[in-house]
Amino acid sequence: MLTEIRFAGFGGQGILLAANIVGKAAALFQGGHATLTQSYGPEARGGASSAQLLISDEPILYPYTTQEDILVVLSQEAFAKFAPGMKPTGLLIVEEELVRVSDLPPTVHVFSIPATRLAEELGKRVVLNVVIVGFLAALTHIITKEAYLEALKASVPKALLDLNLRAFEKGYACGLSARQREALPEETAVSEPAWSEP
Amino acid sequence: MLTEIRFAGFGGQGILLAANIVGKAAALFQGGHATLTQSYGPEARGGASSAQLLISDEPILYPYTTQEDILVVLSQEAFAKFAPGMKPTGLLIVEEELVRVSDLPPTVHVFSIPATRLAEELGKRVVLNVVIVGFLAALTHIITKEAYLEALKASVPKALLDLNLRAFEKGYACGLSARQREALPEETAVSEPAWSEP
Amino acid sequence: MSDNLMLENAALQVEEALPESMNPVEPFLRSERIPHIWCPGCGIGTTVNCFARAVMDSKLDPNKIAVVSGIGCSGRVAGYVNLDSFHTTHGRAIPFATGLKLANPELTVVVYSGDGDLASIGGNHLIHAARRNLDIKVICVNNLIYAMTGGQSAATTPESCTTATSPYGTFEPTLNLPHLLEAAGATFIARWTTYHVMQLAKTMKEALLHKGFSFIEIISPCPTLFQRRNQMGDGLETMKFYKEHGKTKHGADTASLDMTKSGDIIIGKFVEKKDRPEYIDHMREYYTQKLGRPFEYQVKTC
Amino acid sequence: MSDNLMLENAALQVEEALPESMNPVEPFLRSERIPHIWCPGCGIGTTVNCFARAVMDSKLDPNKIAVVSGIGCSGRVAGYVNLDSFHTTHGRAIPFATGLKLANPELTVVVYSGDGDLASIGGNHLIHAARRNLDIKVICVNNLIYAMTGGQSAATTPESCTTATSPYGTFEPTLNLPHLLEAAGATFIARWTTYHVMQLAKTMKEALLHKGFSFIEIISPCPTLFQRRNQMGDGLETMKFYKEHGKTKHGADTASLDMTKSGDIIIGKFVEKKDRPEYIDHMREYYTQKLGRPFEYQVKTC
Amino acid sequence: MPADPKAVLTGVHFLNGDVACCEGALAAGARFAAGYPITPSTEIVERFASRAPEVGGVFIQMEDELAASIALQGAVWGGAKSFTVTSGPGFSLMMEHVGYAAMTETPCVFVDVQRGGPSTGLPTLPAQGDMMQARWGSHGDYEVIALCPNSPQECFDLTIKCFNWAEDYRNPVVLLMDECVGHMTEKVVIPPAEQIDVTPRHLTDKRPGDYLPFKPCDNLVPEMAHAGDGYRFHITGVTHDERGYLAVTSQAQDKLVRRLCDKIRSAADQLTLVEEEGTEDADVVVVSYGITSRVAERAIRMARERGLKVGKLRLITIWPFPENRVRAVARRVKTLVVPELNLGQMVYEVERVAGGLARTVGVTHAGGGVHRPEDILAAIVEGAQ
Amino acid sequence: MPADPKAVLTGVHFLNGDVACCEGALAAGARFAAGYPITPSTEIVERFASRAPEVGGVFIQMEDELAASIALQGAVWGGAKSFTVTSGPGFSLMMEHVGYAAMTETPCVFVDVQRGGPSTGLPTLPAQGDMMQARWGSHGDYEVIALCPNSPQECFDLTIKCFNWAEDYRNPVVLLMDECVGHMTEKVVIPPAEQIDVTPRHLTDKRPGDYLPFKPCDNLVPEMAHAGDGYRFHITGVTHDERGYLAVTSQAQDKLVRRLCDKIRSAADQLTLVEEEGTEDADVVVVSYGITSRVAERAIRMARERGLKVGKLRLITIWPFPENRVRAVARRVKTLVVPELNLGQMVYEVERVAGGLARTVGVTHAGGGVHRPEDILAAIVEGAQ
Amino acid sequence: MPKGFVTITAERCKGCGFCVEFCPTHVLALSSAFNFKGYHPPYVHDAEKCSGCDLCGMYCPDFAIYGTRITAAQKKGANHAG
Amino acid sequence: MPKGFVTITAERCKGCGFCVEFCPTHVLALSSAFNFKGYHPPYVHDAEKCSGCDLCGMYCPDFAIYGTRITAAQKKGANHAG
Ligand SMILES: Cc1ncc(C[n+]2csc(CCOP(=O)(O)OP(=O)(O)O)c2C)c(N)n1
Ligand SMILES: Cc1ncc(C[n+]2csc(CCOP(=O)(O)OP(=O)(O)O)c2C)c(N)n1
Ligand code: SF4
Ligand code: SF4
Ligand code: SF4
Ligand code: SF4
Ligand code: SF4
Ligand code: SF4
Ligand SMILES: [Mg+2]
Ligand SMILES: [Mg+2]
Repeated sequence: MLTEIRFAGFGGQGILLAANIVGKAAALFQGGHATLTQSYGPEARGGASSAQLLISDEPILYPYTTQEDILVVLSQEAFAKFAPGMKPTGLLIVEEELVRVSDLPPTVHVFSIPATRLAEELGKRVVLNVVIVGFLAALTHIITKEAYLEALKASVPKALLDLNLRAFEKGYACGLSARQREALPEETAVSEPAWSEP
Repeated sequence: MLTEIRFAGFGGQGILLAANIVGKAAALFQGGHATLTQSYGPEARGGASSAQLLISDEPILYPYTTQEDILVVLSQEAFAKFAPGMKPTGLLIVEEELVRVSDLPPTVHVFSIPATRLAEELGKRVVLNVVIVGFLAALTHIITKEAYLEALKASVPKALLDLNLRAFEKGYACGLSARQREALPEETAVSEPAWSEP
Repeated sequence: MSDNLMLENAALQVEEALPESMNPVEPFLRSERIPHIWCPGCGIGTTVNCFARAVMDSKLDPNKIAVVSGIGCSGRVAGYVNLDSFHTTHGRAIPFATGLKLANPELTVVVYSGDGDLASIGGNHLIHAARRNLDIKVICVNNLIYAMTGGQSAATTPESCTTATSPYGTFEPTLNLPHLLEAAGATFIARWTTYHVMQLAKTMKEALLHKGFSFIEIISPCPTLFQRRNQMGDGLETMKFYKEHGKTKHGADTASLDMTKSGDIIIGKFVEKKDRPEYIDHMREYYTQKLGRPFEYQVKTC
Repeated sequence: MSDNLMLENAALQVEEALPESMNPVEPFLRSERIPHIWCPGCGIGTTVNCFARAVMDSKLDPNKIAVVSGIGCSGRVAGYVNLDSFHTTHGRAIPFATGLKLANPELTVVVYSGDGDLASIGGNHLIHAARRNLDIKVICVNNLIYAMTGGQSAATTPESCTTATSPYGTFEPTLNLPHLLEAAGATFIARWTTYHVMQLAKTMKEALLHKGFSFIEIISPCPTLFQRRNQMGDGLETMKFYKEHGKTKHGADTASLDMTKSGDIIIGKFVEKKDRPEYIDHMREYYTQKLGRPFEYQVKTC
Repeated sequence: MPADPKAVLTGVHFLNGDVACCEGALAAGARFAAGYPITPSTEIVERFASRAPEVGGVFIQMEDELAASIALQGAVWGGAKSFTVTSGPGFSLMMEHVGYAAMTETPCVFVDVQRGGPSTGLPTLPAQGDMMQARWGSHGDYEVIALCPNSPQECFDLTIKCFNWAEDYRNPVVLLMDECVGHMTEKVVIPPAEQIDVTPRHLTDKRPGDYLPFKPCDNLVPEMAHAGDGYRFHITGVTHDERGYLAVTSQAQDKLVRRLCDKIRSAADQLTLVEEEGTEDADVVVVSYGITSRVAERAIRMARERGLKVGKLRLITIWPFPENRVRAVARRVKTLVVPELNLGQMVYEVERVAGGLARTVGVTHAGGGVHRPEDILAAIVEGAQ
Repeated sequence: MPADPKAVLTGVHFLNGDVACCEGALAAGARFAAGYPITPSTEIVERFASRAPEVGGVFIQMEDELAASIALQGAVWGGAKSFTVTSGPGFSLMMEHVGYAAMTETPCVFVDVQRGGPSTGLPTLPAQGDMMQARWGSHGDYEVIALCPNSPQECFDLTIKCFNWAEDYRNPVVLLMDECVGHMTEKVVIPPAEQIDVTPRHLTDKRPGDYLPFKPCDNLVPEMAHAGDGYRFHITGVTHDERGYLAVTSQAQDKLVRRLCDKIRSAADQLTLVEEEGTEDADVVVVSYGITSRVAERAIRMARERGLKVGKLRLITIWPFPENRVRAVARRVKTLVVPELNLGQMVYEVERVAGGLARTVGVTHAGGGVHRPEDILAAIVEGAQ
Repeated sequence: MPKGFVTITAERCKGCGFCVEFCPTHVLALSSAFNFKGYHPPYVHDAEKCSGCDLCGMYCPDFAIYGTRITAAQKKGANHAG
Repeated sequence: MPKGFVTITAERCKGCGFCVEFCPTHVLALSSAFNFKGYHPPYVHDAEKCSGCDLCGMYCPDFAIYGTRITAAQKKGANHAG
């Protein structure tokens, strides 16, 4: 089964690293396949930034998303650009303070998190992306938490691992409670593991 | 009728200008066609230099000589390289002090002139090429003397015209006396006008 | 979300009260293209403010000013200024400007680009244009890095800096641009930082009015790719660093202007020569003399 | 023909009597390619004599010396010297040499080329290699012209000279190479003329032994395309001119070295610095420090 | 528009192709050339350096070909008609700027006098090895117009065509000469100025606010404006919209780059110059261009003397490739013989377009001279069977 | 020869194509890279800059692409395996030196990560617009080998192939990536060093007096020597004889340049890498390469779901063009569909080789994204009729 | 009555803080709120002190702020309006 | 007996005259004859004065001449032969 995920926001929010951690978790630590592509905005720096991640139990051909199962947006621009294209029953994760959600089909599951502020509270705004990853991890079951943690370890410099782990856990905790709050049904498209370990 | 002429020697002998004067005489002042191509030696400067001139009463296609009717050589190298390829009944003009003629079919008409020394006597070694042109003019009737003189005027800077005219006449005089000496038959390939004024 | 913003922002009310006020830089911008792509705390926008003021102060007709950029973050300036403007190829702004100026000497031709663009790939054109002393004004935003491509080291990167292509730190010697330019023959050479906005604007104005090849180096922060990677803080911290370490020495020996990672930055106007003739002027005179009649300049044919 | 030559030439008999004698330059030549293409009175061959002597005097192993040329009359040197030799593309001898040296630092890498090749089209590489202070020795035969292509004006052509592309005379300012090179960072800079053969050979030897980017400019006659067109006589007259107008000033301020058509030519060794580290040395040290273990240089893999 | 008489050297001359090309440029209105010396092209700018000051024009010798090939474009936007000249190695260095001219729709002329390659090759000897480079040498999709003269007279005539078409299509145009033609001296007739048709720049008459530098007219070609005329326009080599502003999306790319290609592709028939003769009832047609067409003509005559039915199709326009003309001929004949001074370049195009309708036989030559007519003849004889 | 374990990052990784390419180069023995930054290729040398010092290698960032593309060749003659990486605009600047490498038979690798063009185009977005440039971008006649990966894993694998073939043929080899593959991150399996086959340089074992640097062996490829090894050889980009000495005649040109082309042309079949599937009984075969091959594969599956007989021919080797494989397929099918991220490049080759045996239909895309599989599907459906 | 006033286009601002830091009279402060792009723009903290010198405008890399001197006429107008 | 001797390869010579002009002891003169290439090579005009200093060799752009010092041993040999 193929799961399509997009992370989008602006430069400096660590969009790519977030997607990379999720992809790595899927491809290396859960034995599946993952294809991650970046789309830079018009400009290499500072502009819009977006990453598309496909995860599947079989080799992936077409490298881009067509209709996202999961959309993570960290800017209003990104919301406006990408929300219309996502799956109507998909999962939408937004940065609470930066994105105002509107005009969505009611079937979309929306979760928001003040990731930037939480990251700032942790002392480093830059870890907002890892907060988001933790949040995503708690909200979906496609990848095990262990795989995420392995991927995180393999992705960040040693000196910053501790901070990143705390960011992940912070997001994860928010995710769990949000999940409870919203009573996300177990049977949504995104709630089952996409494949099992071979 | 097509007449094939080659001028060859080494850089600095003014090979190209000599050929240009003859070509210009034919194409502009005698109403025919002329195609002049240079073949540089391996190097642009100082090395071998050779110019091929085709003159004809109709448009010229193939731009190079295949078997020269007239060969003018000003260096031993040029002689060695080009003499074997000329027409066996053609006319060969050599710089007397620089070229030693050998191994030629007896049908070739050979004329030699100490052009360099004559030019040095005139005060400028560089006009050796015009001495040669004068020599050639006297030895052949393909182009009128008037056409040569017009071409010469159109080719050299005003300030040097006088010197060049003297060089031409010097060569021409040598040519006339050589012609008499050798009794060049009127009926050789090169002795008739290749075409007449339209 | 930013609901409280309106309340906090008293200025907006003022704007409503006095609608005739306008940002003085606005007429020089292609406003429809703002916000621009530059990062928070990037110095390039600041230099554009100075340039706009310099153009105003110079009293030159903006219709007769052309801006030519190469490629890079700094090279995007051409795209934002509301003047005839050319975004050329990487490194080739100066020869493009050379053709432009020679076709129409009435134009004031300004080359606005980055250090990598002008002094690495474009280095040959830089020295030869300086040699010719053609009347082109080169504004070089030196952020000590190749920014647009993601922060690779440049010929201008000081020693021991970490960049994308020098993960162990740079060990290559750093190019001293004013020194090179003086040796090449530029007749107007200055350096400021983005902190020194008033001085920069004044120098830019002088360069606009100088006749001959002019070169202004502006040391500028690239917080995203240079300062942060080198633990030098953000744009603001860099500006404070410039404030503290910028030492004005007009006429300083250009050989003394080497840049280091954390040392002083010597700034000022170093060279302003009137003795070398400008290229086109000289050409006109020369041909007039050689032709024995006035050389009628008629390159612009259509 | 030249029958009387044998008689006049007493030396040939001597050669027969003492067959072991040999032209000292011969082992450094690809003799089968001589006579070379250079014109009568061209200075390039003279510089090769000096180079051969310098190599001998340096005691370097000729098997470990590589000569890299660009394109031009001067660029033909690579084709005549009996060393590993590379005739590259126009203007790119220095970056080729950079790769060669970096692959095998044991090599003494000499770049031998013309002024147009090194300082016009190759100008960018010249300044950046000088900046790096990579241990390459650049010998620039400056005949003040693009010779190979038929005598067009060059950045080095003095004012008021007639060339194929400046039929009215040059009006562009002339590049002062030693000055530019000093600003760019070269650590050994000298200039001689082809008349100054002993000095040149000595300086070449010193450059071969200097560690760092070295630049020797040799003012050389191009009678065919420069001197004759400018009524300056042939090669010999030019050599006499050099003899008279060459003024030795070791350590002269490089800013004072401008070339003019008929003025004095200041010659000598102007710069010899030991304080800037050589590129590869510096790299080794730097990596050794950063890696925390000796950096084992292993670029040459096969 | 007639040519400016001041710059036209009306009369009958004995000129080589390089010089004739320069005279053509002057007649066409070129008043700016940026050059860098390289054999066998340099005579063109040497001539220009001498002639330009007489007519108020400027020649600048740049520091390298990169500079020359962009300075020329700066001059265009400053209001000049301008060109540069080079040969293979220099043309390789100019490739980035051929693409820039195509992308920014800068009307300008590149002259490449071909010599033997690859690399430094045979600097003083002829070849036709840059034919495909002229079409494909820069990265990305674009189209050029390229013409191939076979005599000094045509060097004059076609140079004028190049300048005119550059204006008509706002596109770089390449004059693909070869050393043989460039260094060949023949009679050249230069007509009076009023008989020379010069295309003026298609300058907009819109007011500044209304002008969009990349908004195409009906023929897909936008109008021009010059710096200093008050339009305050923007030009970029990045993908852009009609205003000239960067638009880095695949939609903008599709719109822009397709138009750039289509404006030339859709005009292919108007741009096609060929000489066709004796193809109606031919068994074999020799497709050739440049100097090779003159050698081929001799071979054709030799073949006809032997009674063979041989036609000639000489391509004067090389790019856009005269597909329709070649295909039409291919339908009628057994064999197309394609002699060229390279190891097979345009023969690929001929083969493609022939699409199996006729056999295609290349007659290759590595360069350094021209074919022996006998070699072409042999291919004709073979092809007639 | 097995790879040097010191430089091989054996294991399973999540890497993008750029990084995988760098790891491939290191595994293949590259210890020298000369680069100049350009999106989307720079990550390759950024990685190399970080990894090289660990294995005694050197990365140098040159002042421009001209310098990078020749420094790399200096390094080869100094004894290194070396490469450079770039994208369209930089590749255009490197063209002169691609020709120099071909002429001097310098074994080296050029990586071009394609982005939208022409000119600066779409710096961050994919295209396949440099396909023909890779073949024809330098002046004169020469041949290159060019490979086109479609995944990070292949970026690793094919980079090694590039280095190996560079040595086997003493020829420049181009890895034609595209932005999509370069910036695509996937699982990459790097085998143990001893399982990686690395071709050592074919150094001569002749003694100095006997060695001729351009005397071909039976496969038309000469042996190498390095500067400093006592051979005192000479290398030039001018036409030369077997000693490497200039020989500026059309005979020498014919001998040399024909051999340069023939050594690659005659090895075309050995150099052909393709993936062919389902072509035996197909009505339509989709011929594609690079990232487009993955999109095409999806379209093929969609077509098969509709019951159409569709085969795939994926070109991994682009140059020399796999003529025989394409022609063999053309003989069997109605239509060849050629989707590419350009406005028609390789489709010309396919059309030529098909020679009327099958219809050839291009599916163009100006770049900046990949095709919608539906567009390829439409061409398949159309082609099956 | 201040000698000048400052105009802020908050949505252009990227929160660099240059204007706040280099305003000679400390008129400005960074807001704690985010604008649409997620940056903290400045707000006028002490309007009275503004001289309208436009140094903030010279510094602002985002063309998001500028100072205007209040002319006598304007003062009158403003008084009038107020 | 001179201290040195000079060797001329006449066919390499292009007659530039450098050797003649710059021989410190004026050993050489240009021949009036041409060599094969048409140049006037030098000949030894005053062999006794030759010091074998090889300055002529240093100057000769055509590698057509060089000077050799006569060592004591050679002198003996030469004497012997003579
Ligand atoms: C021929 C070519 N090579 C490389 C690039 C990639 N490139 C774009 S911008 C840039 C460097 C910009 O550095 P700089 O000029 O310092 O400007 P900055 O971004 O730092 O302001 C490079 C290498 C290109 N566009 N074209
Ligand atoms: C890319 C390129 N451009 C131009 C040329 C033509 N060219 C060959 S040599 C040369 C100039 C040589 O001048 P210089 O380096 O001063 O050497 P000289 O002949 O004067 O010794 C030029 C322009 C070339 N070979 N390649
Ligand atoms: S990357 Fe650096 S130079 Fe570029 S816009 Fe950002 S801060 Fe400015
Ligand atoms: S042209 Fe000039 S530089 Fe070249 S060989 Fe002749 S004299 Fe020497
Ligand atoms: S200077 Fe401009 S961008 Fe920076 S905080 Fe102030 S208003 Fe915002
Ligand atoms: S105009 Fe001057 S005083 Fe007022 S806020 Fe701006 S910098 Fe401060
Ligand atoms: S220096 Fe050499 S070339 Fe010149 S005259 Fe003497 S021997 Fe002949
Ligand atoms: S060796 Fe010395 S003394 Fe003898 S001829 Fe030569 S220069 Fe004169
Ligand atoms: Mg920069
Ligand atoms: Mg020179």
